[in-house]
Amino acid sequence: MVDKIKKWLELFAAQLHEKKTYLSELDSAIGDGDHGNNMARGADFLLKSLDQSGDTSAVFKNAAMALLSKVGGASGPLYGSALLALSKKAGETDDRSEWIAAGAEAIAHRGKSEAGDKTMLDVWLPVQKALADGTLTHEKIDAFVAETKSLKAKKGRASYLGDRSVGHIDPGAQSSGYLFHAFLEAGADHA
Amino acid sequence: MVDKIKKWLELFAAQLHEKKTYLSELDSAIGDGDHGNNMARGADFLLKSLDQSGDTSAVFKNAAMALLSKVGGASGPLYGSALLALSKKAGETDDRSEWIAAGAEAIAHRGKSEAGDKTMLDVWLPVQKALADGTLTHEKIDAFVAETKSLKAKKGRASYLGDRSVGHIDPGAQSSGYLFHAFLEAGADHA
Amino acid sequence: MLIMPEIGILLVSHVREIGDGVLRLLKEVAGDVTIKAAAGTEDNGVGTSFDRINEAVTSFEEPRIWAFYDLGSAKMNLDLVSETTDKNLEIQDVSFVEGAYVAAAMLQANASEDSIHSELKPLKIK
Amino acid sequence: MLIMPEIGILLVSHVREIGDGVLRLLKEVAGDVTIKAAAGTEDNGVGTSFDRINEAVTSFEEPRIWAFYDLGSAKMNLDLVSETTDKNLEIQDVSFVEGAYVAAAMLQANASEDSIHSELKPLKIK
Ligand SMILES: Nc1ncnc2c1ncn2[C@@H]1O[C@H](COP(=O)(O)OP(=O)(O)O)[C@@H](O)[C@H]1O
Ligand SMILES: Nc1ncnc2c1ncn2[C@@H]1O[C@H](COP(=O)(O)OP(=O)(O)O)[C@@H](O)[C@H]1O
Ligand SMILES: [Mg+2]
Ligand SMILES: [Mg+2]
Ligand SMILES: [Mg+2]
Ligand SMILES: [Mg+2]
Repeated sequence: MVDKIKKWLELFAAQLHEKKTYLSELDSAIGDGDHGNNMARGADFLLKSLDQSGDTSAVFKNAAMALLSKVGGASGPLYGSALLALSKKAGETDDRSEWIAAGAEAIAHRGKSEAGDKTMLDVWLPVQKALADGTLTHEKIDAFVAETKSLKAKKGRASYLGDRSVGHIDPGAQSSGYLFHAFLEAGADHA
Repeated sequence: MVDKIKKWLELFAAQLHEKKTYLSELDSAIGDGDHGNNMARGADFLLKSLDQSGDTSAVFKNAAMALLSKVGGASGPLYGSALLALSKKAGETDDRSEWIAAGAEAIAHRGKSEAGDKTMLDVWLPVQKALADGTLTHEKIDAFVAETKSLKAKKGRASYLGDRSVGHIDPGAQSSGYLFHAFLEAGADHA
Repeated sequence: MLIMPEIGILLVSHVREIGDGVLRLLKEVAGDVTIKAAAGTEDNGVGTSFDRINEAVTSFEEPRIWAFYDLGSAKMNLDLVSETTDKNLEIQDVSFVEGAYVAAAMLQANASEDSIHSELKPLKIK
Repeated sequence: MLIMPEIGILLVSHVREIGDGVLRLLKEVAGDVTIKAAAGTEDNGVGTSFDRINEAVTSFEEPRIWAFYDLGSAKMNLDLVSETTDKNLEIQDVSFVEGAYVAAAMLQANASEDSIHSELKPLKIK
């Protein structure tokens, strides 16, 4: 199992690297323009420090600490908290929808955010639901990301833009989209 | 007349220089410890830029701009505003108590302060009154300064000290004491 | 796309580094807003300088300037400048970093003045 | 004369210069209070660093730390640190510069905690 998890995180990191410029462009429109750089910095360190002990919880924990240490932006503690929650949950169950539920809950707790606030949570929550239903696909992930366009930001830097945040994809939702594409691609969505 | 005014400001500046350390010590007890340095810096520039046109209003105005430019602390805009008011008043009347009243009013306006707040105003106001009564003496000036000891600070940095500000002389009251000693010494208290 | 904002932002602080740092923070979200700092005394000590503030105010091309400041004595210098300048200097009595950040982000987004003021209102602490 | 305060102050900002500058401002009125800054990312970019904050927290000798921060994402890192550290980290949701200044000045003056909190209360904007 742990190999799929490592594969997942490696694919995610590679994608963050490839889409660095695009993610920062999304953040320029409704934030401070650093989300791509933030995540790419975290991804580098995540790859370098990937746990090799063979323990899934340890892999998540190391990845969490890497993002926490290097990301710099709000997404650092948010992804960090989510991955810490996954690390804990992976020690209790193999049910992937429970893992993702724990991650989403950690994000909501850390960010004091909820569904519809136009954040990464608006990808995590519907992904979790689809996963529980056994209906998660790449197309659905893209749709969840795209749907953040129509939302008005209520949390994070974009919230000061009010109505002007509408019409733009949330950068953290987009990077979370990459996370879940990698999840499917690595086959990490089942034990 | 203008010679007495210049003498006044020169004596004041000399005194600020001599008492620089003491003024900063007073400010260390209930503020940030820079009042002596602030005023000495202003005094240097005041001496250097003393107006030589022979016009009393111009002398005050130049002195005001010198203190405004160089003092740095709250006392800069406060003394600056007071001297600007004196500059204006000197163009209208020779009555010294009216001059000092205008100066006190400018300080109160600039600092949004009033009698009893434990500031320089607690020297300016009683000096003005004594001057109007024709009873101003060096001893009285010292007494006004000393009386700020018993007050609790309500304005400026010292205000955060609450009761702990009691028992200390206010540094701006002390420097204003020097101003008025110089005023008497230069014979600037009468036309 | 972005209409040149007619409002510039002035940051008045007692410490040079604070002014420079807040400017850097705001520039990340407000690249098109004119933002200037007047911070510290002329010899870079802790304090504010009427001259520095006055020069900064004069140098704006925008007809209106929103000024943010850290501590009370900075406000006294600002008041004095506003009494002597031709510029439309609007002193904002809101929390320094947070208030300036909100104003910069919203000016960049061409938000209406009303909506900016209503975001700033809960930050009024002075 | 001054009793060693049992409370230290931590300044968490997105920008290195802001942290350093506020530290300088506070030190003028609170020479005996332990004040530390954890500001900017590890490569001195704009952001906050969990590691930097965590290291700063660990390095305090005081049993209690009052933390002040500029923007919301700094708070998230602080929350995370406070959940993992042994230290008593008390996050102050007040305006950054103004709140930290008041706290520092009053801690230096050995003011009672109650009186400090009542001065901080009107500065609560977060
Ligand atoms: N309070 C919050 N709750 C959930 N997600 C948030 C919150 N604040 C920000 N985010 C997410 O973080 C993303 C921005 O990350 P990033 O640009 O790296 O951080 P920063 O805004 O500090 O520069 C947003 O697009 C959003 O998805
Ligand atoms: N609001 C105010 N109204 C009147 N006087 C004030 C006010 N604030 C400060 N002062 C005076 O200024 C003096 C402090 O000056 P100084 O130390 O040079 O400035 P700062 O406090 O900015 O370091 C105080 O002792 C007090 O007399
Ligand atoms: Mg960002
Ligand atoms: Mg950022
Ligand atoms: Mg002082
Ligand atoms: Mg000072």
